[in-house]
Amino acid sequence: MDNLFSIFIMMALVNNFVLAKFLGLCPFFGVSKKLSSAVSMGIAVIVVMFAASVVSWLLFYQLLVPFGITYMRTAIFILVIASLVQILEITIRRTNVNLYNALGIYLPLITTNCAVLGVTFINVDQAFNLAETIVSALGAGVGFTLVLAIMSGIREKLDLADVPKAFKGIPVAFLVAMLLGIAFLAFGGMV
Amino acid sequence: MSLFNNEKSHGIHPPGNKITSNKKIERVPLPKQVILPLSQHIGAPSKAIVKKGDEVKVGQKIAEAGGFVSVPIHSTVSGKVTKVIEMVSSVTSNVGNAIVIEADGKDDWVKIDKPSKPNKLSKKEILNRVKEAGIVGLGGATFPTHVKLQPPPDKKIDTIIINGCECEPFITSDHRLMLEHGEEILKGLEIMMKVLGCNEAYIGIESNKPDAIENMEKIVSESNISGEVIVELLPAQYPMGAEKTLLKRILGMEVPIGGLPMDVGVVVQNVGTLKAIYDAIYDGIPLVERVLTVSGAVKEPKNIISRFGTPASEIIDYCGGTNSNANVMIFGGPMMGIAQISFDTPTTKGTNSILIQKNNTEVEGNCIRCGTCVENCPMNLMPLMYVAYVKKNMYDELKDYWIDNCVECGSCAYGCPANIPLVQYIKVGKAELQKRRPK
Amino acid sequence: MDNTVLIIVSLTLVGMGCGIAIFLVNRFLPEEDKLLKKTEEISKFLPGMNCGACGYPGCFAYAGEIAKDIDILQTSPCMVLMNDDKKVKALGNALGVDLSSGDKKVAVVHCGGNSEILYEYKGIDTCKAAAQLSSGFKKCPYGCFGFGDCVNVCPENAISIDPEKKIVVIDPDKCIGCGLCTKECPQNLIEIIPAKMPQYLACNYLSKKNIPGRERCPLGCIHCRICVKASENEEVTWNEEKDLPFFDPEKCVPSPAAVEKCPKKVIFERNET
Amino acid sequence: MVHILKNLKKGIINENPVFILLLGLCPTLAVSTSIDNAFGMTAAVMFVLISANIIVSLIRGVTPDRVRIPVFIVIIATLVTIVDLTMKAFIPELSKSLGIFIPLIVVNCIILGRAEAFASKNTLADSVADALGMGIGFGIAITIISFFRQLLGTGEITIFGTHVFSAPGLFDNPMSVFILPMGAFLVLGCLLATLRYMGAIESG
Amino acid sequence: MAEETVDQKRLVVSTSPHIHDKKNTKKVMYVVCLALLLPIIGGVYFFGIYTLLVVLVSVITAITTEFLAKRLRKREFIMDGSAIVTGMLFALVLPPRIPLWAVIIGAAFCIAIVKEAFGGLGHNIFNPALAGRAFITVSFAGLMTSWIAPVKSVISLDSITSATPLGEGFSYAGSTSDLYIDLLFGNVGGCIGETSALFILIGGLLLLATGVIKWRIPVVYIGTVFLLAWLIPGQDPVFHILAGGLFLGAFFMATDYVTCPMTAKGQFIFAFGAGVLVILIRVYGSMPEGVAFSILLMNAFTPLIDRHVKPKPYGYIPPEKKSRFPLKKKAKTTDVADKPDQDSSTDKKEGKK
Repeated sequence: MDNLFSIFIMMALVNNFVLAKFLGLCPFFGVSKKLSSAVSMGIAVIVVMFAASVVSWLLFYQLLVPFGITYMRTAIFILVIASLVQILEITIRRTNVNLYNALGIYLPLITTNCAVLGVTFINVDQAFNLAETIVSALGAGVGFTLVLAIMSGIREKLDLADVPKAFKGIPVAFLVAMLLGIAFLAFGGMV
Repeated sequence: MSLFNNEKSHGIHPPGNKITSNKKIERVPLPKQVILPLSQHIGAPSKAIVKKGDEVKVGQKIAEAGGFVSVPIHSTVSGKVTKVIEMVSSVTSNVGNAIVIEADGKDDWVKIDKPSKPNKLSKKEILNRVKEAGIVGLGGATFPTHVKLQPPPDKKIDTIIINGCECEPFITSDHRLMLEHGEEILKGLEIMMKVLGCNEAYIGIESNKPDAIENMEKIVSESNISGEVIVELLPAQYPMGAEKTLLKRILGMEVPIGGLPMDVGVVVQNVGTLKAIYDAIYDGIPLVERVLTVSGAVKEPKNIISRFGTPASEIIDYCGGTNSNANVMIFGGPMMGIAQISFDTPTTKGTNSILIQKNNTEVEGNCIRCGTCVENCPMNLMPLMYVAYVKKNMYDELKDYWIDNCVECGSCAYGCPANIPLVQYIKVGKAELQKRRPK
Repeated sequence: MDNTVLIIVSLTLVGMGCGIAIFLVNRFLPEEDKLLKKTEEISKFLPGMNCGACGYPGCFAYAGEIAKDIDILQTSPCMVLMNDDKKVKALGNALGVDLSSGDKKVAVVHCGGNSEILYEYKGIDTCKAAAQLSSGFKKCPYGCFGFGDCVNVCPENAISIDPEKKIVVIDPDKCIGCGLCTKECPQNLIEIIPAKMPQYLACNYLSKKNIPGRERCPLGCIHCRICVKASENEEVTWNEEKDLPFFDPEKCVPSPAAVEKCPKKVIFERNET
Repeated sequence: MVHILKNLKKGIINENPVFILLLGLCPTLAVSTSIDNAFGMTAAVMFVLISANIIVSLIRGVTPDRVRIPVFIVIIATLVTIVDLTMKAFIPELSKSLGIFIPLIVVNCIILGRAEAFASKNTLADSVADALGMGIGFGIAITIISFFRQLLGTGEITIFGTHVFSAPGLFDNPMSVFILPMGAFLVLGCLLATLRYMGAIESG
Repeated sequence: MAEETVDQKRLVVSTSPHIHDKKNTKKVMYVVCLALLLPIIGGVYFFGIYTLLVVLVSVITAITTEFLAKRLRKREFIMDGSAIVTGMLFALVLPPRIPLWAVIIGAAFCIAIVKEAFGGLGHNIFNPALAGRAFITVSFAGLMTSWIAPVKSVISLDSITSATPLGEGFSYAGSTSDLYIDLLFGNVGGCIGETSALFILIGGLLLLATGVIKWRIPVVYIGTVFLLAWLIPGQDPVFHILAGGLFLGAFFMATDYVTCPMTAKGQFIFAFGAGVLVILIRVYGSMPEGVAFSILLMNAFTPLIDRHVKPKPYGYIPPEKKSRFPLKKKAKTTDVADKPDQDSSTDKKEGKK
């Protein structure tokens, strides 16, 4: 139990995907303009990360490892993620239009989100078992969502600020990310 | 100190400066010419019924109500209508018409229709007389009184609150009125209670007017008024005299956002209005004059009574003229009053004070989010957010912060260390929001 | 060689698995919302830069509104902002309506800006704020304040402030007639007119027949109607509601006589751009 | 010929994937700790980008619209696997320092974006020029960033073991923040702002 | 006649209110400066005159950077005192023997990156001084962890290396009560301004008395740390609140108007969160001191807190709760016609949120 907890903290805070690992930066800067969309995106990422991690874990240990073709993981994993996202998108689209309007437009973005692919690689590299994989995926997703929410809150506030023209938009977002990164160093060594 | 600061009623304590509280009300000589704007109240402007060249007498109706939320206007001098001009209203800042009357100096009154038994008048008759007398709320908001006295049938009024707070600095007109015309005010209240069919009334007076409290208490105890009338001592704090804060302070109730006091069964009325109701019902005199305070940078600050339409310059001259460096003239108090564009602006029904000042506007700085405005706001709003959003032309977001709830009391701007004119931003925001609202 | 086969087989298997899963999901879920489909169709044609000029939060939301009510398209500046006839036409084709943009339009300011100052204004330096204090600080209550609220919204930087007269000037060459500025002006002084209009009135003094413009502004319309009399073929008519001369934008007829005879020289000639 | 050059230039300057389109940020920021890494990453990205553009351009009439994206992804994934294995075999150290960012090229927005937006609609020559331009643009950007990060973070510039120069004051007290992830954000943020201030790129 | 002279004069018109409180930004800033002089005096007393040099260099750099930044932005430079406050605060959180070039880099970073790049006074997200300190800590880890023992002589330039109370190698010879007294008066190693809890307390009380800061953040912040340290076995609560920069952070950093929430409730959350983080970092993290990072982290949360913790406005009636995402019924066609309108109306509301 302790181990699972420390994996969660590790993935969510200490080795935060965005600030420490540089994964998922495109959606991080692209979708953090509004808090509502940031939270929607975060939820979508958590769901996809969870599903992708489980499926990729199964495929890796049931298919790739027995046959000794672990180097095929890149192709297999991305295929799985792409299909998962597709399935999720169709499902939401057909069942709940409001949810689709809130979440759906971010789903295609997730396909090319390296955070999702990254978490599957990390799970495999760290040789996590299934429970650990699930916790690590959730931790990564929660960490991503947390930082995305903080970032969007700050950017909404910056919308009202008198930011110099040269820094407006993305550059100042980079600076925020830097300062956030420094602040998140505080979690170092906690596990 | 309460933990979350929500229950405490917020407010500020600007220096009182009630320099005229001991000055008896004096009557200003009749003006040579009066200018009577057709829009002296909230609601539809009145419609002129006289034309250029007509001879009029004091108290003669010169404009009739332009709708339900509207009142007639009476001539305040006897003389001749010289012209109808276009002028910027001193109240609404919109361009509207005004009737100019040259006084003949005779001060001839029209025949006064004085009821023989004012106590026996029916509710309908009273309402009609109040309307025909052109009575509006004299506290400054100038809302037609007859409308307030006719709440929709589904809203039962059980309490009347009489506003004798006068929380704005400098102004003492209500204070003097309560001292000099207490009986009339109480009689006016009696009429109101009869019309509204309620038997509970509070007279709220701030603690910085102990003589007025004493006087009103004496009058109430001596009178044989039916129903319960309580004189309520209130702390001297701005904005105590705003309807909603007054209601919360006295009754502990809050008016729902976007609602009126009548939504919680209460009518709030200014003492000056009660005096006007008394005059209209007992003496049959229409609203042609009022008490106002002339204060600030004038040689002899005074409480005076003057006819509507008198140019402010004549009143100021009567008070000895202005000090040399004065360059601001405000109708109303320093917190919510409206700065006027010229000394010749005529007084209207809503003018409870003429305040002369030297301009002291300072350069607007950056908001440092100190939270003073949030702390000062009597409506528990976050005024600094309005500034931020209006600056960035983001008007839809204003609704998330309940901008419509703002009463523009100016507490936020008064305390702002960065000298940000918050009220102006709020006014712009409200106007833009109104413009963008789907019709 | 075993490996090669394995690779091919595994990749195929996974691919097939995914394909089947998508197929199944596709097959057994209910029909999708028709409106959504239309919205997506429309959003393909929109600029996609989420500028918010249309008044909706982002292009997708705007597309959703159009899907419901096509008329919105006519009243929004988006089509002009796109500035691309081909795209506009394609959108029109997709929706089955004619959206041909017609003639070039430009914005003009109905003020010559010569009114004197009435009082000293202290406060926020935006037009919207100034307009609220006794109808502005100039003697003419209808004129341009020159704080430039419109300057900030112009996507083409076509509006500037004349440093001498302190009024806004619109560069007709840069102006694309999107109309964003018209909404910003609290005095409603900016109007979108066809670029080929030969003249316009540089005054918006809405007279109520009481004070002629000349008392307020040396360059104001005095409602003398000489322009109407001077125009022989009714190029100029009188707008009774505003009490101002009216040049019909449908006709766009030049009226050199009106321009010349105006005693206040308040009818400005403009060159076609 | 002219428009091939134009396509080439577009990727390097007008539509620089990093500075202007802000695509492919993850590898740009993650591996730009040293110039070596920058070169290695550029090489890998360029190979995948050019090959993907060639293949996509060749099959552009054949693939049905509905499965376009999955097909592209599979193609790119295959190419990335090739690169990954090659690098592991020949330059294991570099491959190790680039870590999972080599396999993650698969989701690099530049590559999928170019395949989808350009190669699937244009001829072979144009697509190659476009890929070349984008690749060079990416390379230039990542090299500039890694130059600053390496210089400020270690106080010296070394390229593949060759010492180029060292900054006197910095070498004794290098600002290690620039080697850390935060430094990447700071460098790119300030770089973008400077470029905008000088008017080299348009302000957003 | 009076009217004629009156007519000549143009009146000034502005919006109400026409009177103003005497408080202004400049005064607030200078009161903070005054309060900060106390810890500076303490620093000079304990660590020698060199620390005064550090403070001066930091303040001058801060002002110069602000001036240059305003020049670059073509804005007017207004000496409102905020740069002085930032410069002083930054110097106070540095080790006593830090090289001056590091001070210059740090102070320039504080103003240029953390403050001006975000829009200047009132727009920064993070506390400039703390962000600058964190930046310098990460950049020059070696410099920022070389502490010296108090020299208690103004002119001395001695530097005997010593660990800070929260550092790993810290050991104290005397009794616990002696340690408390030393911590209170500042007779321990540490940053220039954070050794003497007493001096900071007096400065903080000055701020409280003048109404510049409110009691909530310092009290809740220190209280939370005390309480948590008390609850965790093996920790000394008194030691935890006296050691390190907690007092400086609680009175001068966390209360920074710009970067803390505005509402009373928000400030409670802010201070509580910061207190929890301090204990987390000190007890479980790898860093010895957590005040700077705890405040920085809570600064990041401030926009979210401000957004969600609004004061309940007068007369507010909470709206009825409605599901944001009602599930679409599996109905075939019957209600398709009127469904879209209903859906879109909820959409619109969401979009505008």
